[in-house]
Amino acid sequence: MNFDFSDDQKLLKEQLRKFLTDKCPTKVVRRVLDGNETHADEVWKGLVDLGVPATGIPEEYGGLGLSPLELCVIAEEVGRAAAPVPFDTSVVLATEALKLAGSDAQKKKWLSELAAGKAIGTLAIAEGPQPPKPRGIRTTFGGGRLNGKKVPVADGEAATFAVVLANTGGQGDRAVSLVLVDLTQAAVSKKRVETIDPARKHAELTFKDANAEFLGAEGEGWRTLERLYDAAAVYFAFAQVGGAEAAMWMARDYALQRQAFGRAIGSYQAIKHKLADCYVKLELARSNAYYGAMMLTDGGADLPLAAAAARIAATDAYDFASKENIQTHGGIGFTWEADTQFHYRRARVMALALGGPMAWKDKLVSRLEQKNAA
Amino acid sequence: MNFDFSDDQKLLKEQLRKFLTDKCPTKVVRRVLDGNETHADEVWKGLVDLGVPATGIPEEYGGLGLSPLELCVIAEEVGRAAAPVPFDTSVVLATEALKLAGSDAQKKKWLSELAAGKAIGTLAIAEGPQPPKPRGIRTTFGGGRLNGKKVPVADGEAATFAVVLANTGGQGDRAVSLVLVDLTQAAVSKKRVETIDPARKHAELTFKDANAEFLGAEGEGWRTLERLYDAAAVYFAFAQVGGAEAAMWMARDYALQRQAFGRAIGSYQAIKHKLADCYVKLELARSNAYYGAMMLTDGGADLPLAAAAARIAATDAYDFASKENIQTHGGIGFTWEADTQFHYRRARVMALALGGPMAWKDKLVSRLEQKNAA
Amino acid sequence: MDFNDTPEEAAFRKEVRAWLDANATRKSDDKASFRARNDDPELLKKAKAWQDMKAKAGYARITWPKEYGGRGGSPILQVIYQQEEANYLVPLGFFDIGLGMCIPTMMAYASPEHLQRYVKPALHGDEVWCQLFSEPAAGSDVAGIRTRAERAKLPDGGDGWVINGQKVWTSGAHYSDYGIIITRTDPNVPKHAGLTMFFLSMKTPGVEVRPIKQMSGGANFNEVFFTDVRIPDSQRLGKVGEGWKAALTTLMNERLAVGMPSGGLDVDELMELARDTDLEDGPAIRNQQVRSKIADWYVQQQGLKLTRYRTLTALSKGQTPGPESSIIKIVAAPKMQDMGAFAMELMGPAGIMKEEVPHAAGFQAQWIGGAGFRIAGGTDEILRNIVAERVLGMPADVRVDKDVPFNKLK
Amino acid sequence: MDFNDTPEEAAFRKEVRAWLDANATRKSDDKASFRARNDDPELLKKAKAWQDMKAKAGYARITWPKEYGGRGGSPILQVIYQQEEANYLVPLGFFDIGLGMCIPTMMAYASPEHLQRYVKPALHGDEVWCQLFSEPAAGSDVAGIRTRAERAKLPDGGDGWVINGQKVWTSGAHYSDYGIIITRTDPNVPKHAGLTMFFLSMKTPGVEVRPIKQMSGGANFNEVFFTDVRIPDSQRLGKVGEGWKAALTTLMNERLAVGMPSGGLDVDELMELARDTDLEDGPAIRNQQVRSKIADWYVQQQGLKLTRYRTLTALSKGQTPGPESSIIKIVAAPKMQDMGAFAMELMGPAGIMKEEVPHAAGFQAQWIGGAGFRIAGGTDEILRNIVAERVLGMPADVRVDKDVPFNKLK
Repeated sequence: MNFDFSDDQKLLKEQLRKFLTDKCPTKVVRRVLDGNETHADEVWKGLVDLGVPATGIPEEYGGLGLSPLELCVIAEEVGRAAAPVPFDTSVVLATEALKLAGSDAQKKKWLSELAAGKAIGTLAIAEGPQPPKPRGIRTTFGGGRLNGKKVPVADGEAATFAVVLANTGGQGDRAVSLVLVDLTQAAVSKKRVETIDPARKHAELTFKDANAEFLGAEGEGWRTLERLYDAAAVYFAFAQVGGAEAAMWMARDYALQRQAFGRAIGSYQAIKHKLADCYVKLELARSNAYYGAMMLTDGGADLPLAAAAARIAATDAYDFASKENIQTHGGIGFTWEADTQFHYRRARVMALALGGPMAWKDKLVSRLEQKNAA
Repeated sequence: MNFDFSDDQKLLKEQLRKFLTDKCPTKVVRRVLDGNETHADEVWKGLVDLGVPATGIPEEYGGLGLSPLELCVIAEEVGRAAAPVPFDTSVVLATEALKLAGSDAQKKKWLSELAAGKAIGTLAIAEGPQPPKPRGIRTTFGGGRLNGKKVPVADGEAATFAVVLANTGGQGDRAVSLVLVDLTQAAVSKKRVETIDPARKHAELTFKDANAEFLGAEGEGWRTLERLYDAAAVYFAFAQVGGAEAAMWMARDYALQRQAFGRAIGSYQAIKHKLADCYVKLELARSNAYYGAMMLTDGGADLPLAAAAARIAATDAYDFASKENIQTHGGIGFTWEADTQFHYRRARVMALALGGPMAWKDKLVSRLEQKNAA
Repeated sequence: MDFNDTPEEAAFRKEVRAWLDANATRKSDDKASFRARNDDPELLKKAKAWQDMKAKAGYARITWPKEYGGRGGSPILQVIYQQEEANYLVPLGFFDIGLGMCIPTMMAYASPEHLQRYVKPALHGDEVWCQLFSEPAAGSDVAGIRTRAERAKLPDGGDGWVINGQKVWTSGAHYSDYGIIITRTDPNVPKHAGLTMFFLSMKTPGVEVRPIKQMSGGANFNEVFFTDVRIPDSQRLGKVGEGWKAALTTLMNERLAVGMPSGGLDVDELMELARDTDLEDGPAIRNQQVRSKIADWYVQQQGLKLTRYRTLTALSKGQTPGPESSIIKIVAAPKMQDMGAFAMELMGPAGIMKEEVPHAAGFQAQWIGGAGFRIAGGTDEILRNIVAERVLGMPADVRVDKDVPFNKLK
Repeated sequence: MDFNDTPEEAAFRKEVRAWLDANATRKSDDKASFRARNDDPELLKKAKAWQDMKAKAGYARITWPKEYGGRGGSPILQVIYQQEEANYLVPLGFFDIGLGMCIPTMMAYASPEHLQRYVKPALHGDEVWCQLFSEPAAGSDVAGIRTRAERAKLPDGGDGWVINGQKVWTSGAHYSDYGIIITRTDPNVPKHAGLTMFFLSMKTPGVEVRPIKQMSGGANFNEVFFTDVRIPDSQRLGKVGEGWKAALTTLMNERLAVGMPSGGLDVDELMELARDTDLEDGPAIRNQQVRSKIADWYVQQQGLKLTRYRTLTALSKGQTPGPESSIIKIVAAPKMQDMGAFAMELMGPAGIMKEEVPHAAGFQAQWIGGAGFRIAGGTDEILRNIVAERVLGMPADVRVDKDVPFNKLK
């Protein structure tokens, strides 16, 4: 029985935590929240120097060729710090998309640029209102030209390229394909959009006859996206676990120090049991996330089920911890000056990014049905 | 604004409560739970003497011709006592069915017998596994003959007649009709079935060419049943509110008296907030039940929606109060000697009797859609 | 049972409606609201003018005795007036605290001369009042007041007090003319014993108001700093050391004022959203998980509205309402937060965007605002304590600070 | 990461499996269980025989030192043995308390002669032990013990004690030969200070055992009454007045023993039911409300199983496990109760019937049993306190009884 991270992985985690505690304290998150930067560039550069974007990229493409487990512990620390950097977009979504569907040429170009920190990638699926569905995609790709509008796109401004879901004229699920597009060309315009989490900038991308190329086979877009989301769900789960744990301890520390009626509010069962529930949800999420990591690593057949479980548990844990952290702080926790808001906002953004809990619960049961049928 | 019961109705309620506290303490419920009686006959006779079965029956049929509001306050007290008597079956379901669909002749015969306490009625819908659906009913009625098996039937043994849902050969919802059958005839056999609430006896009824007659028009069974359930949902809600309130105060009284770590467990927030939540659910249920009563009274167009809301809120309140009452009592509350079990069992039986919360929530939204469309 | 007015109530409603029709514009859409935006001086001016009209017509404070400009009417009439007024585009919200809490406290403790001086201007909206109770270290535990008031001679040689300290969460302090303040005058006695209440002009030298920006972006509350603020002893309300008793008078009035969260999106808008949202397997409104949430929230929404009707019924019958209204905020606040979050989920990825989806901003505001509403005016936890103790008669929490001198508390 | 054994573990598992194959029958269906039914003497006899075989083969208590009949093995080997044994039709459950709690306490406090006398028979199943701690007034508050032990001369003139009082919730008391008991020997000191622990034969005159019938109908627990029960001072465990320390030793062992609720229906059966249930709009398994509940419970079930694996990993690496296992009962107990209730709802009106619907009795048992499981061995509330205090390092509840002599407590 070896259901834990290795000592080296724990060391890496410690290293990341030290770096982020030092270079990405909450005042950095606040700076991005209040300011105009697309992200905290000095933190991002630091992560690049630490080899974070290179972690999961094969050595042949200039990466470190480490296992998903390394990326999982990194994700947990990035989530803990609610770091305003293009991690989940570039390091997780864009990188995994290339690994899953990229041609050797595409990998050579983009993965090595990602590993070197020269490129920032993102994923562009949604087109405004309505949950994305194959039949709903209006952005089109044909004859090497991409046309349409994608919004919201996380890190859309910072990104130098994007993986875009576009209609390529097939039937049903096969109507859509993934397309790789360089965002630095003139045929692409970017506009910032306001969201509930100003510390995580989002944009609207407009494509007018932009040069682009297929990522993976034509008509495979939706299937590839499903597999991409399963992998991403696990990394997101670790980030959510990190954020949930940070929010829980923030609440606990405040509860020990804040006095009411002559004693610390942390001595009242209403607060104690609330935080005990945070811990329970956190451990359920952590255990499910570990299994997701294990399935990611050896390409386990159980990944779809494990990913859904990790996603559901981690989303629940982060939502609960971030909201009860505010509640535990009372009035002061609801002010703009309070650091409680970072996790409250981030939790919601991460909960919706890959599709919400309702959709994942439906997926989980479908996969459970398939498994039982098998 | 007159959204409350009248002083006379409150007086009636007081009277009922006095009677039941005196004649139907928990040891009577326990007697039926542990014993073989179909119900607590002396309590039932007492209720008959008080005119309870006659309450809602028009004077022309020997009843008291009182409004639904009177029956609501009675239901609350019967529920509070978890009284082991055929109230919800005979006084609510059978009586309302006759009032809704009975011919003048049928009303003359059965309503007057009910009013006089000479007859006990019940409703027989389910046929073992599976939630009842028009297409699922296998009991048949034709040529005046009823054939089939109904189980579980509440108070099936005590009842002298039953309103039965039977297949009469129509299409879709019109495949079923309500049928009135005298249970004292030889063609009817009764068998007791074991349930989770031995204080509320249920039976299996078997009909072999039993004499029966239509109650209401042929093919109208399902529609009539829907209307019957709406009315019943309101009376059940009052009974559930009464039961929830009883369970809540039982827990609260124990919490004041039981000591742990040198003080009453009722001084710990875990217990205080638990019971505060009971109170919150109880008041939501009470308010929704009142509106249901109001809609019942003036045949309000809003009854279907009000009934569903009352049903959902009251089921939730009773489930929660009865289960947290056990929890508040700790170990002693889980013994066979404890009175906590009566409400825990009754709450579940009442929750399932007219269809569970899931079905009613779906109904509620459908009715909300109709209302908004109108 | 019915929701109808008594003949007297109906007559009054008719009269009110006539007066409102003659003096204000009816709302087209009942969601439209003229919510006080604290940064719009125009609005305050309009509000003062409207308040003056109401006062002149005798509608400003219906339950007050005639001598104070009220009409000695029953609480239900006050409610009826507000129900009707809510249908018109009139600026409200600036005077609730002053007339609902401060002036009633003045009536209980101030001298006839002071009442002569202050009640009328407040009633007519010429002067706005605020309530200076909460402090950084005195939130749920109101009696934890640290702002000191010490006896001092005034420049004019008269007896007075000098106030030093900080208040927080003071609504409307930035546009208020006067305030009632609770201070600690004796730290050597247990916390509830050493308090004294005063009223003062917000223009008194040494009073500084700073707005607090909330997570929601809004700034309805303020910090108020007191540095050597000198006031005459004549502005004391109640005896020295009896400030807690006076504060309870005020807070009791506050509790009566607590009502439903008005405006805001609710189940109707959620259903609209669910109808317009197209999930992979069809419209969200057909999804049983969505339906069950809609049903739960509808039952809560209806339950609160109908609970309020039960309270109004008691008022209408001239009885004191039961404790049922104590459930309102316990239910409404988490519902607001959870429904907002769920609506955003329904919208899909665009649910995080301020524009794009209809109602997006509204539901996002509920999700953020709900987090604040669960805290403001009594946290979820404090309210459950209150229900358990006052309604169910359960013991108060163990108080380790009861008989300890305030300055001995750690 | 993997769930594989280390070479050493794999070898041991192989050895164990071989021995079990040679000596017991493998279960056909892994749900099949040979749960101790306390009213079947045959079963006890079989259990004792099986225990003796295990002891002789050295599998009875793998972590115990060799001199006590163990093999000084690591905890993970113990777990591996239990995992394998669980696949065979063997009678278990009679010796867990004795070997898991009572004898370890004996090892810590009893004399070499006593250990010589009692350990072996317990290990071989010849003698069954029970733990006499809980009392009517000492449930969550274990130290609230009222059973008195007073010094007395024995008939043989030796020094001894006379015990009077009542214990409750004693598992297996009715088939136990010996028990360890905690008593109050000095009521004049604070509650934790006046306790002393003993062991005694359940056959000692004055000991009377009465089974407790539970709401579930079962009777696994007993009341035990003590009337002038005389025992020699040599049966004292630990110093006079240090019973609390001794009790903590026992309870710590109990906590290590706490595992998952084995057997019982779970998500698989719920899905089976949902597939077979035909709602108005089709099979229940297609209903999104049903699916979302299945998903939530699956995530909990998996989460608990995997959390257990994390604990086993620590054991396997020879480390002390983290606090994560403290969540198990907090999650499992309400899940059991709620899933049972929901399953009954799915079944429709027949959900209340003991027979008829497949799994009906099973889910009903969960619904009832869950209510008990939320209480037994630490209530939901106590367990949350433990997590908050021991894991999150939050303050203990205010203790008003800390320094008060026991007989001065109201």
